[in-house]
Amino acid sequence: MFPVSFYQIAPVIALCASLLAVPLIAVSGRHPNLREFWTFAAAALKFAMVLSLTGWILAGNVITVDLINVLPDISIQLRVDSFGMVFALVSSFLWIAAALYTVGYMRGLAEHAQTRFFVCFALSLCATIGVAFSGNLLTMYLFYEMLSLSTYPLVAHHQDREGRGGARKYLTFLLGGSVGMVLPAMIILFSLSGNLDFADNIYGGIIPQGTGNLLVTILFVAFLFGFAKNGIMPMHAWLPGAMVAPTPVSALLHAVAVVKVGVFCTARVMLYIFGIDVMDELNLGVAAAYIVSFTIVTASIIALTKDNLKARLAYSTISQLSYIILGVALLTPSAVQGGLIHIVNHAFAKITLFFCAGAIYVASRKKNISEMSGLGRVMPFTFGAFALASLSMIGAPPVGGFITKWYLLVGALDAGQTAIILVLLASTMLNVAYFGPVTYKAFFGKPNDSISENPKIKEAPLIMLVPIVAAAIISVLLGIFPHIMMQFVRMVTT
Amino acid sequence: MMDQTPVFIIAIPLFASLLLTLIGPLGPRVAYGLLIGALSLSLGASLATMVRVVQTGQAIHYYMGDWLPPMGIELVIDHLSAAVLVMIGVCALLSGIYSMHTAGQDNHDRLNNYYALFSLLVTGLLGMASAGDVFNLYVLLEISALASYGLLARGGGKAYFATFKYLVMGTIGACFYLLGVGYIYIMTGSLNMADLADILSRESLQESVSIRIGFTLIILGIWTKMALFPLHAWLPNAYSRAGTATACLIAPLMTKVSVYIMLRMMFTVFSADYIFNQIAWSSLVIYMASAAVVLGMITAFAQRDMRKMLTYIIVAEIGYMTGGAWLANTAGYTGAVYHILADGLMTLSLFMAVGAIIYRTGDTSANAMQGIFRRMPITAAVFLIGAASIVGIPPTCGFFSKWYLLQGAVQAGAWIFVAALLIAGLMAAIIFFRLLEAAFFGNLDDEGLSVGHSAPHSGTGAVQMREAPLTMLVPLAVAGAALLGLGIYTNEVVTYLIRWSVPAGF
Amino acid sequence: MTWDANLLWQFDMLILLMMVICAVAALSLKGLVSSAVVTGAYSFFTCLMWTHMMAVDVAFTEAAVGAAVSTVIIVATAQYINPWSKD
Amino acid sequence: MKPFARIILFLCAVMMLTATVDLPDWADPGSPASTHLSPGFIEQGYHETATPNVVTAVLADYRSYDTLFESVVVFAASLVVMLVLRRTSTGTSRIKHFRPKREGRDTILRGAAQSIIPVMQIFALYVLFHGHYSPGGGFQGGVIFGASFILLSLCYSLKFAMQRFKEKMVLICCACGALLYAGIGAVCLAMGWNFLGYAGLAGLLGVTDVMARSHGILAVEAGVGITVMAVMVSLYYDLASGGDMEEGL
Repeated sequence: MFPVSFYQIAPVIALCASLLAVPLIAVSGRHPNLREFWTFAAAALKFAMVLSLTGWILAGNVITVDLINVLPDISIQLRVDSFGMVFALVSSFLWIAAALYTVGYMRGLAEHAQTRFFVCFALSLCATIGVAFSGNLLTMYLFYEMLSLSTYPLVAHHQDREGRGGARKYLTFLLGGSVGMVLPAMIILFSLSGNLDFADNIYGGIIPQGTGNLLVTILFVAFLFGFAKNGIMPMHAWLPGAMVAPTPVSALLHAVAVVKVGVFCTARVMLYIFGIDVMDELNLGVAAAYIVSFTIVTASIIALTKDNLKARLAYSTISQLSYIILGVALLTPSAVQGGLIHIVNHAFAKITLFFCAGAIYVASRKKNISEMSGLGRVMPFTFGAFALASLSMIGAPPVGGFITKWYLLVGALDAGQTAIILVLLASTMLNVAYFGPVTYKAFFGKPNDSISENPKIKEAPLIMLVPIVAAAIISVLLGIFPHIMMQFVRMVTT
Repeated sequence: MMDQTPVFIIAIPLFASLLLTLIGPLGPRVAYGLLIGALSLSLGASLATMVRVVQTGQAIHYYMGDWLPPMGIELVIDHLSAAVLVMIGVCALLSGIYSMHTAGQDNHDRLNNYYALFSLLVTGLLGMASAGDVFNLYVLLEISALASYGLLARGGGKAYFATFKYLVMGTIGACFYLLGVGYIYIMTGSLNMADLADILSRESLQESVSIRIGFTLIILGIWTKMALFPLHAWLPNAYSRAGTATACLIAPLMTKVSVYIMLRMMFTVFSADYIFNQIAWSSLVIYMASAAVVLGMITAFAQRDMRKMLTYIIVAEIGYMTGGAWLANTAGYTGAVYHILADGLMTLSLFMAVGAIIYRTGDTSANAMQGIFRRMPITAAVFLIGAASIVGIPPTCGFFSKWYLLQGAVQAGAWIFVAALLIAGLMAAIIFFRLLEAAFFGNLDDEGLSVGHSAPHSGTGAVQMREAPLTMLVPLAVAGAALLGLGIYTNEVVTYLIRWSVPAGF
Repeated sequence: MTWDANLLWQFDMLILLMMVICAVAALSLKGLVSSAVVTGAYSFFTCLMWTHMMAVDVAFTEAAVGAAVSTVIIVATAQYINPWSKD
Repeated sequence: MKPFARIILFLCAVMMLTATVDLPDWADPGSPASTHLSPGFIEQGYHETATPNVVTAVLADYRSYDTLFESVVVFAASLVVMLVLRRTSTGTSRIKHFRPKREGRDTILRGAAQSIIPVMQIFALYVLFHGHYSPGGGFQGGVIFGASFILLSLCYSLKFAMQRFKEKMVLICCACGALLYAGIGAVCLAMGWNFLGYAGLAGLLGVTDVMARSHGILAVEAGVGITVMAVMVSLYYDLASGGDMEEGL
């Protein structure tokens, strides 16, 4: 179809699309429509590029592009494989959705410093694609750091005391984790193995034979907690704190870019640096599985206690992210597939939930769940989407989350970890417990005075509603037609 | 012509400084022009020499007065010195251009003499980096030291006392160095570095107490000059009280060139084998370096004055380089050398950025940073890049030097140094984050939040953008870009320059 | 001119002793100007020492720079400093 | 702090004394310093530079690059002292300082100075230009010459000396001496030899290479002499008057 050289260029274009948009957005700050045009153009270009690669990757190819040789033995290298492709597809697609929604949100609230906002948004998407397409650990680290820094102004957007505290916590955890743990671990790894390239398959890893067990374990722990974006307790504390950001940012942080990058990096390192064999041999997988199980249950319980919708969603995110790592840590093919497909399922579901939270805020200025009683009657589309996404989180068929749960349960059975099965079931119950009431109250609760007496409250603007509904529908579609994404995920495990 | 380039590097700024004292009546513009012209030509000669070194792959020897060493004096420009020469040239030229507006602040009169010293300092540094003779190195060390005393004292007021302390310490350092050279001369009868290396490698001298004490004295002298941790007390006050133009020249260069001398002495005159097997202090020095790194950063954290903070960061950075050099492996050495180049640029860009902010706000405390992102976006961006480089965030060059240093420390099993580097990185992150947060939010203390909050909402008219003058802004931007460029071209720098100079025995 | 280490060793010792005395005196004297003068004396003995070691040119320089010009310059500087200050 | 300083001082002394154990004997003809390079200088020095005084030959030719920078060190010192001390505005209140009264003792002093200064200056020139044959050279000659001006100003007054050797002139001399030295180096460079390769002067002077070296040495010694002389005077002017050039010691 295309000459091979196209496949060398496409990942670079996908990476740079948003980077090129940065100066354009910055320059056209005075003309909002033009500025938004650049965002959409870049997003569309990026998605098109990623999409154009799918066929080639599905055919079993792996693309590697060397960008710059920064160190004598390591280069900044892009590598497109099925694993990265899943993530790239999701994030580049959701950028379009998020961009649409953001325009509506920012204009709806007449936020300040919108240009800076869009610039940082574009930068963080560039970093996200960079992580998805990175060919070795150093490249991944580079984009990981870029993401941390470029999302800082987004988190601190409101520039008030809360925004500042949240952003400070955000950067402290992320930089602390990456500089304090990932960097030394990476260097020790480099000293051991002489390179940082990801292995060709998920079994072997690159750690040479004969490395001391203790050292491998230390490295594993450093990577597991060092990628603090993955929200494993106790490195999760930044996530609720970062809640203060505008909702599109929360959606980006908690559904697509940031946390998924954390999880993606963790999974990448587990599978392609350590390899299933090593993790199995040293029981690292089981250990990690129990660590994240604790996170799953604890975060869900905390979510129950939160009345602020976004805070509840944040703890839900912490819990759900650990599903992904749990799947990978169980080390059986089904579990790994379940974990990876959850990257997709959770992304769509959670972005829907956050979009809904934002839409509710724009329409009614309400943040707390207890105030939303009866709001569903006024905003049926929003809450309908919310209900669907909740189902995905809970894992009820036919929504995408079901697929995840299924594979995870099968994987846990394969691995013979009964305790993990119990954790999954308990978590499902907890999910029902904290998502159920929101939808129930919104539709069937008694509207309180502020809603019934205020005729101004109606659905959010169309430009916000479209992404919400689209994301919710895709969430359902992912449950009905899971095989599209599963193709990629299966390729990872074979 | 091409084979004369090594001498042009040094002679051009020397002539410029001599001429500058004579052209006072022609006015400051001419003096400035002469200085910039000389520094550019010198940089050009450095670049030409570097290209030659890289192309031929071997060191260039330039025999002064056509006398063959060891009887005569030679300039030796190998890969290491070529890299350092270019670094000095670039930093000197940028800070020279930058000085147009700031030099006049503490030199209402006699600007030409100020520039003469400026040029003389650069001459001394360039001469040190290209010297192939230990005594010649001492003479140039004295030149740069004298010039730096004069320049630093121009800060006036408290700068006099700080400089006096520096003068005393600097003189002690230089005396130690000279005494050490004296002992070594008595034992070997030679002053030429290559010749010395040859003689010192003889079996009989390996055990000699005098040689050992000579080496000790030399190293102690150099450590004093480069402000390694317990001997660093003179540096922060001397550098932070100097005028902006002076600080931008001296802070990036003086200590870095001293580190270069340390490397020269350790690996060219003495050998890696002698240092690490005969003397065997390395574990002690690693502890000192680690202490320097951590304590330097902690003290920097405690500062409210921005320039003082930066000077303590220099103390910490010296610890990086010393530690790297004494790790006794290729990665550590590469890290140390690369960090000489990287830290020169980092310090330069940070000092220039802070200088520009001080120039506009007149405030040296951290309060001056408030709202800089809105008022001086380019300055703030360079400051951000410099900060990222000190913290060690890719793709700035600071990341790569830290990479090599950590790699070397891991390979050498120097876990204390690994820990120190990591702690320092995190501390630096906190230090700069505090400033950048203020720069971003536009306020520093929590009480003033309401004011700061209203400003961004009230539209663009509230804060007016006022960057520093173009002569300050351009070098600033170039330095910032160079930080990224050096980072991206790390591979080239390491492969074409640093790899060649890795001492035998690693 | 051959060198005999035994010849005049008493003279040698005397000069060295005087040098030490001068050095200690220069440090311990209260008045700055007197310290400066003692430094000059120290230079003079150094000069003798150089001559004794047959380094005439160094002795020459020491006499001109150390004993004469430096002393004058130190005295010139000392007059601006409080002569009874502790440092 | 004081005991600490003493400990450091003591340690340094111990270290240096320890080192002497290993040193060759005093003036041992078999020591490395006497056997490694010195024979070469002594044997070839005269044939290569036509300068009987080996010290001068080594100083101003073999190691002429060092000497250039040594004179620049001196030049830098004067520049630094001037930049730090010299002030243009006068009349502001100054620190009161001890100034010896001159009345009543001038005649003898002046008489002595009158007779001694010309001799000093001639001697200085002799030391400078006879450096090829006897101990001496630019540094010594320059210092003696400078000392003569210092003596003049001590015995008469700073003003009196400054009328004869103006401050501006002093500064020009400081730079010109070093410039002469470096300039000769540059001329050699222009003639196709290396920097400071005095043999390059042969073509200009119409003499052999060896003689050219001798002449080159003479010229650079003159340059050093000028710089050192001017620097000594400049240092004295600045330090004695406290930088205002009004009144001195």
